[in-house]
Amino acid sequence: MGDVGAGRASSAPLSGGDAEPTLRDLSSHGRRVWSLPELDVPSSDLGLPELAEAPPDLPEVSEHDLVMHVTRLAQRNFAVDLGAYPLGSCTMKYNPKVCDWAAEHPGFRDLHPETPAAMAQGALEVLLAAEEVLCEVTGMERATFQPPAGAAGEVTGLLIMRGWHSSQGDPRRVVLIPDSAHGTNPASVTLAGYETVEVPSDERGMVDVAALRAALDDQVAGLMLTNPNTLGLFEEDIGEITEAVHSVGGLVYYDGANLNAILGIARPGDMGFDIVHSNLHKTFATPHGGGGPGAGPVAVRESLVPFLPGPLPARGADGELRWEMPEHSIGRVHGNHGNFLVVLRALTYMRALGGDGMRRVAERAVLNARYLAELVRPEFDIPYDRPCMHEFVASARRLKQRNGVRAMDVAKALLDRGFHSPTVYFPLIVDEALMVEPTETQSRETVEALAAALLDIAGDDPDAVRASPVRTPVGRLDEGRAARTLDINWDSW
Amino acid sequence: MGDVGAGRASSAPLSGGDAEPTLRDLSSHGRRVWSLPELDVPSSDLGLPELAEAPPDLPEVSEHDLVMHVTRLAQRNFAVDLGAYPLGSCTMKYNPKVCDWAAEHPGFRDLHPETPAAMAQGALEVLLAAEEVLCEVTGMERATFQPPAGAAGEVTGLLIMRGWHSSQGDPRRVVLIPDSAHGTNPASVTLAGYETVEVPSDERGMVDVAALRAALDDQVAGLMLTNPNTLGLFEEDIGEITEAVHSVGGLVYYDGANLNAILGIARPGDMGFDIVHSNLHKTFATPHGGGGPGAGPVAVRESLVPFLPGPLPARGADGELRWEMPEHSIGRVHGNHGNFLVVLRALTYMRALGGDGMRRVAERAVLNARYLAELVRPEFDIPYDRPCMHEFVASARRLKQRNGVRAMDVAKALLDRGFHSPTVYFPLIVDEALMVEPTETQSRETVEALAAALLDIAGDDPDAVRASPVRTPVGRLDEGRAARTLDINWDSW
Amino acid sequence: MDFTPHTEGDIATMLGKLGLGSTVDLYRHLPGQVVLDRPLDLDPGLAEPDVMAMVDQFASHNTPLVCFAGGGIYDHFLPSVVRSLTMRPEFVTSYTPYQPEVSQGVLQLLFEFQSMVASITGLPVANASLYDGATAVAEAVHMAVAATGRQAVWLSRGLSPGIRQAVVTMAAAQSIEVVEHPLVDGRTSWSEQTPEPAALVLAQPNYLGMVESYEDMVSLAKPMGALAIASVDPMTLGLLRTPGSAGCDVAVAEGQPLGNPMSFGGPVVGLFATTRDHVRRLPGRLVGRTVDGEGRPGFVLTLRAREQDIRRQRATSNICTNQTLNAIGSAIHLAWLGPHGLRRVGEFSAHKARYLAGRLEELPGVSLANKRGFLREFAVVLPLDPDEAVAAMAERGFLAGIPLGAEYPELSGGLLVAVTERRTRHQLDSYVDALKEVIAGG
Amino acid sequence: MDFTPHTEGDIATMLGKLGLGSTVDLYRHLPGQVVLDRPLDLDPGLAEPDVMAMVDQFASHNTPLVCFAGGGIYDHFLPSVVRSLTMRPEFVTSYTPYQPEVSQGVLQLLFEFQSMVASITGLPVANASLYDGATAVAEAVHMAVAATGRQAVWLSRGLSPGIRQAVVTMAAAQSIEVVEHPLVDGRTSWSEQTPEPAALVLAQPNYLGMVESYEDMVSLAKPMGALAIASVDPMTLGLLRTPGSAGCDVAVAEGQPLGNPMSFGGPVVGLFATTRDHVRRLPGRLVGRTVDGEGRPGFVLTLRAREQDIRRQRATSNICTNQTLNAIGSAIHLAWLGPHGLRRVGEFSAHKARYLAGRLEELPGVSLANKRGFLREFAVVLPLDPDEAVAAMAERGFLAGIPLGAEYPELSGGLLVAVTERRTRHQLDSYVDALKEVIAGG
Ligand SMILES: Cc1ncc(COP(=O)(O)O)c(C=O)c1O
Ligand SMILES: Cc1ncc(COP(=O)(O)O)c(C=O)c1O
Repeated sequence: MGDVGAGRASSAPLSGGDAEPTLRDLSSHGRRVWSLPELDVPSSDLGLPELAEAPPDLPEVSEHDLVMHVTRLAQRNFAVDLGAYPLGSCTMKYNPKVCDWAAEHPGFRDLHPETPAAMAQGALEVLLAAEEVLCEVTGMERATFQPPAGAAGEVTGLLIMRGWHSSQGDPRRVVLIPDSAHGTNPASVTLAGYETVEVPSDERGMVDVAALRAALDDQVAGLMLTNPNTLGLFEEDIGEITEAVHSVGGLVYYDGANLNAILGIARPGDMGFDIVHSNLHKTFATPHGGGGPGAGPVAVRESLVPFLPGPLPARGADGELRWEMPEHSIGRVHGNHGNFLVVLRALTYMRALGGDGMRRVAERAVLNARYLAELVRPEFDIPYDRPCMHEFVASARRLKQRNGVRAMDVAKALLDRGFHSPTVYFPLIVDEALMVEPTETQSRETVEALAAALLDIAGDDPDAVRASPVRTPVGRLDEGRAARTLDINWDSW
Repeated sequence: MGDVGAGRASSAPLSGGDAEPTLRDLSSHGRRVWSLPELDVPSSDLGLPELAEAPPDLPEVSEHDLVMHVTRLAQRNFAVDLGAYPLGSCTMKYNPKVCDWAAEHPGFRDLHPETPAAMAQGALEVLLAAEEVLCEVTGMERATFQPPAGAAGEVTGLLIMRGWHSSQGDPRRVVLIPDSAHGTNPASVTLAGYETVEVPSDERGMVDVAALRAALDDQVAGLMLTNPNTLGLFEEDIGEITEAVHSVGGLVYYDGANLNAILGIARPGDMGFDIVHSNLHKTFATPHGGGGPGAGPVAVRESLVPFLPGPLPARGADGELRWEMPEHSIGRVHGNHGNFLVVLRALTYMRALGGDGMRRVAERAVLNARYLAELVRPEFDIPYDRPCMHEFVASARRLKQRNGVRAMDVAKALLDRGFHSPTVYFPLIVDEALMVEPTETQSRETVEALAAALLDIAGDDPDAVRASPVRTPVGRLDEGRAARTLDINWDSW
Repeated sequence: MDFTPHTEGDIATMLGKLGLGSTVDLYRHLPGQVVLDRPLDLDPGLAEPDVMAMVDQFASHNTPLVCFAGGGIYDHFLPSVVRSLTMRPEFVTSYTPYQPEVSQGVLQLLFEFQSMVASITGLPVANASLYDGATAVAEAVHMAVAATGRQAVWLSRGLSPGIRQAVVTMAAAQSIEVVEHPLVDGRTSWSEQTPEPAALVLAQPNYLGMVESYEDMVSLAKPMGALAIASVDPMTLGLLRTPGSAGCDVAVAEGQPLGNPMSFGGPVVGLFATTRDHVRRLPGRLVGRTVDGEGRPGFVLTLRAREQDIRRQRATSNICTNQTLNAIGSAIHLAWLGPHGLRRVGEFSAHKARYLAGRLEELPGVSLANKRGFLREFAVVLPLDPDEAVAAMAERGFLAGIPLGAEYPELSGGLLVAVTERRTRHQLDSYVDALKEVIAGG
Repeated sequence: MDFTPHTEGDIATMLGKLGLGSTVDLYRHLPGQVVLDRPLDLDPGLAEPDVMAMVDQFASHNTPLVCFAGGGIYDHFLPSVVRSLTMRPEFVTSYTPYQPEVSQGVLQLLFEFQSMVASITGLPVANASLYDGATAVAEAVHMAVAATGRQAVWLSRGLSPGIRQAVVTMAAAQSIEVVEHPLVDGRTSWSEQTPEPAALVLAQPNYLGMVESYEDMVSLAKPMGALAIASVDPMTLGLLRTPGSAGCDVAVAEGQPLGNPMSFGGPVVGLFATTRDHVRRLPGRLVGRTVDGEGRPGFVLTLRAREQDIRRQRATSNICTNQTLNAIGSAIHLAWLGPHGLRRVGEFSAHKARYLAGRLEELPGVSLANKRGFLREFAVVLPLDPDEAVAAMAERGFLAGIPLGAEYPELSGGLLVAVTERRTRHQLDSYVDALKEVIAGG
């Protein structure tokens, strides 16, 4: 009984079917859902120059139609709650339901951000408590939770870098990043007004220390690094790297996307990093929400604390928490206090795990990845073949050579087998890359089922693989046509 | 765009796929979800004779596995939130989300039933408020909310009947029910210690008044009747019927399953009924929960109030509510106060609708049914062809004659077209019955799409129809084998 | 609020097709004298914000209390994952799985529920739920009567008053004789009586919280050919022998503590399990596993011929709509607990109950009705009227327990106190302090 | 709590396959000096009940207040259906729809979001969300700089301090010159400046609640070849002309009031819409409709070449994870509102704001900063320190508003008061009474 492997969505909910109409298609003039009490004050003439004659053209549907529409759409979406989601670099682990409960707590959900600190002590306590955990885990001094995502954290960190260099009377021009870096890194460098210089990886898949040294000079504001890097490998020369950057007066930025691998095992601060962002929506299990919201808090070592965005919560002599602006703050980087409810979820998770729980997470994330890599080795190359951490990057190049099956085909064929696909074609330095991150919340059985599916695809009829997916609500979509026709609005434009 | 008609689940989520393992299959010794704080009192030796050596054999799974399992199962289930569910006699209307919110209100959800009335005034107020609405809608004096479903309401009503006759020194033996009655009616009659005598329907599909008169004598405790009846027809002789039963000293019981049709239009009390149950999970939009919980409150006219189950909430001189036992109460019929949270949902719905809203519900439920009946007429007979109320019973007999397609085949073919099926083979007096109840929350477009699907099935290749469903997670299941092998427990037994 | 989607245009189109002039015409065939000639005397409908304000207001009239009441409904910890999964709209807004092909979710969960209920009761045949614990006992008695053809039943007075009432009400209508057997030292004292009963029924632990001897009941029932029925507390089943292994023929339970909030007592759920002998007499729904035409496994409602819609007045029960969603909640909660969680909840509750009982005994004038032999619930005898004590404790934030005097005159100062694993030591100590105050003041 | 499923047996099997002796060996290739030689200095993990108790306790340290604060985040009514649909686990626990075949749910809702944002802004090209209203303005400025090649921007001082700060921070790093234009009588007074700007930016209504003239901005911007950017309040878009119809090139908004609770200010969502000219310069994700091999319609992320993962340092923005779930909430809420609901919310809020403003004016020493021209938010000048007033009002249960003095020294006694349709007349009157008391007492 039970011919679906564990951790694998039955493909049933996602197999071929009819299209769902849009809300526009469902709309009929005069239908309504909205429901508001009658006006209980005298109405006055609004008489303003910019008033519109008629309200905008929005759909008019009934509540039942709205519910059916969205529920049907929900069922056309894969999710962590449905099956394994080994999307590398994204840490698609289980998002505990108790954290959902926390984020719906009316005491926080209905709190206005301009509530005076005295009336929002609980919210400030949450921020401070989460900060304490984050600083202990990263080996940093203080942190801001304002950045609403990792990329926003990167810019924030780079602005702190800029602030610090400026304060030294030595503004600099260049930020170094490895060629394996995530795309947000160089994009953030540009936004922060710096120039990107790429550092090549060596044959081990790590930063080429010699090349790094060669690139270092007094125009280098800093280096951005992910560790474990995007190949899932721990940068073994990390001590030498951070020292080298420091020796020319640069700072080292830790892109925390892969922090999950080393929770309680090693800390960026101890490796010599100065500025650390982490993605609460990865390491700390806050859900990804179909693409957000996340949170990208930035933690820094003591010397950089005065440059943090603010305000930050601080405990006064009377024990009350208040907002304080760091001395040389780069200012606010969010309109309010960041994605607060995401932080609350993360704190809930952090406290549920505790110190030993964190270490357990890291160990098992690594164990799952290492085990999976071992299992798929018969059919997939692992170009930078060293002990991986929480994820590994395989290459479909053998399949491609053998019968033209590419990484994207493997990804689509996995969808038909009830799994989400790994990240494909990233990092750019691996040919036909499949970046696989099982996470620690998948069971041994699920990891084995995932391996079996990958091996099965490798042995499958190449035409069938290239024609996949066939059990999803739609088949492969014509992306070229999408970009040409730009049908991005249900009204023609 | 949008080639699925409105109100119709994309068949995608329900089309063929793999089986979901059972929790037993997913279990692995040593896995766990449960999470409890450490014991904070001294532990003592429990030393009892009946202690077990080991706990029972239950599955051991992780929280993520549990979530994936149940979520995948949820997606293998049709629901009102997914599409039209025209299951006759069941009133599968939209269940408003605001009522879900109400039923999760901690002020009620976490309330123990033995809370003294003084500390549970809100709960008593809810019961009394719902009672007031129910009595106004049915034309009755008072009501009990203890019965947890319609069938329980029936037994309750019959015990009240018995109590009343006994109090007259005239216990009686027989309860009459029409041959079109729902199965719970005769089953309840037996449980209440009465004998069932069936009254035939006439050629109009209504109670045959002459036959009824012939069956009436001094052993008849009463008559149970649904109005509109299970054919969806209003019993036009209702005045004569209730008068005739009363004339031999009997009481008339209203099975309120079909109350939705006449909300605010006509009231059982005004028709001469003495005892009325209603199904909150039908008329008052509380969700059906995959088969329950429902609620089957029983309302009675003034003379029967002393026999109601108790306690009932009553307002004291000080304005406080307390529990009071009716004088000749038949006692409690539920361990506590009935399905309280279901009542709370219903009250929320009742108040959201108000008086005019109720009438609107009835009118539009009838309009939808009448319109749908008209649209399917080209292919389906309507054997008792009179203006229907909120539902109608069609017959697939023409199809059966033409090419052997039966009502059940039509039902299954509808599943493939994204709709739930009507009730089939009920009432028993219609050959190849399809009992169709669109409800008022389906739009005209959905009703038309449903009609189109039914007509399409009638014109489809009969072999294809008989082979359906093919787009569901499983095909037609072997019920005979299920009854023979009795595989009802994952352990062999 | 208005949940109908009809626009004026829709109505006109539809009426037009029907040849009607207005919606009133839909009812023109109704006899005039039954048509209501006025609008319903109800307030106009509320908008959603006002509906929510109404519910908030009603709720604010309840006083939240720390719960020490039990008697069948217990304040155990309800994990967030259990509630959020149970409340999936696909379960909440579906109905009885009459069309199994699109109901595999509900069906498989009910199959899993049955299997786990079988496991914790030690009886292989469990149904897919009944209304509540009280009806479950009544249904069990009904089944025993059908199985034995006898018209009498023996009830332990250790069954809760609610359960006994349910049985008596049903029995009276069906001319079944009910004999109650007293408690001695808190445990049922069975004695031979005539006529021979269809069944003996006890509660385990009983209403006063005492663990009963299965042996006493079973050894009496078996030779007489009567069924032994146990009404068990599911949260003790990780600790106690299963009724099945102790020789009972039927086990029933109030399933509320498994996956369901207290809900002012409803909706809750009745569990029902029995031996293979009685499978065709089972009340309620039963789910079985089978295959489709292509051999794929699937689940269906089975042995449907027992049910009211087919068998009508000869059905084994009249049940139709039952408590499926609550049973789903129970199944998910059982999976959450697993064997060790279930045991742990039972153990911790018992340790906490004993701690509290020990501390209460130290209060002046307070004694335990029975010193030992209980798990997480016990009867304490107070030096003041328990109703007054409950009222005074409520002012101090506690739901102190259930006064016993009305139902058990022999325990006129008795208060039934339940302690679950949720109660912290701090709450237990505060309870003692508050009661001390109340006693001193009274 | 422990969310890992590994049993001891699993770990042994897996390590065995890897030829390792223990999990510590997984890290043995790490350089010794970076490996932490102690456990993390954190409390042990909590069980679920304790986790929930912790959250309850933090929450209890916040004081619930009736909200009259706005400034971008508003206390509008959030319908239950919107929240329950948005929180479907399939949306919550998925990620960016990189694999469109299994992401049609999120993709289609984002397409619908884009279409509705286009509708309410009157601009055809809307993206699939940005972080918040402030970043949205910064991104718009960034886009204008790219479009015009100019390194200056003019901001109205009617933009909120938070928005201006976001632009200034970004501009400083990129050497873009920012010129602020003052408010006169509560409205922006534009004046010619050099160098020519890439864009003019105003808020509609502005931070003080005043409705601005689009014409003033657009007529100045167009001849200069600068973009006209409006930062709008979505809940006024049922009432006011769309920025598109008024000639603006870009409209951005803080989308919180659409479908999102106040959440202490986050997560919220930024809306961004522009003309067809700028589609290839758009920041953020964009969803387009296309077909699969069989001609079935479907949705994909499109114009991906703008994005950071492809274009890296030359991307139009660095945004990756954004606010998709909040955008989904906005889409569902917009569908709930429809054209008439959106208008009604705007109208009712405005009527209530004007009623309150009228009553406040009657209080001794209180005046309105601007007597007319506002909708649901207005600045009132108090005869006492607004910070003190806010503190005193909080003791009376009100979040009275946002003190303006720090950001607008010209309004040193100013308090920004927002009124949504949720506020009842009773609450408005009580607010007035409380403020009267505070003024009298101060
Ligand atoms: C290595 C790496 N760096 C940075 C980011 C950017 O984080 P975010 O998506 O939260 O902006 C990601 C996210 O995918 C990443 O994988
Ligand atoms: C006509 C009729 N009577 C009675 C009932 C029994 O109601 P319940 O299922 O709530 O017990 C039903 C339910 O299906 C019904 O349709």
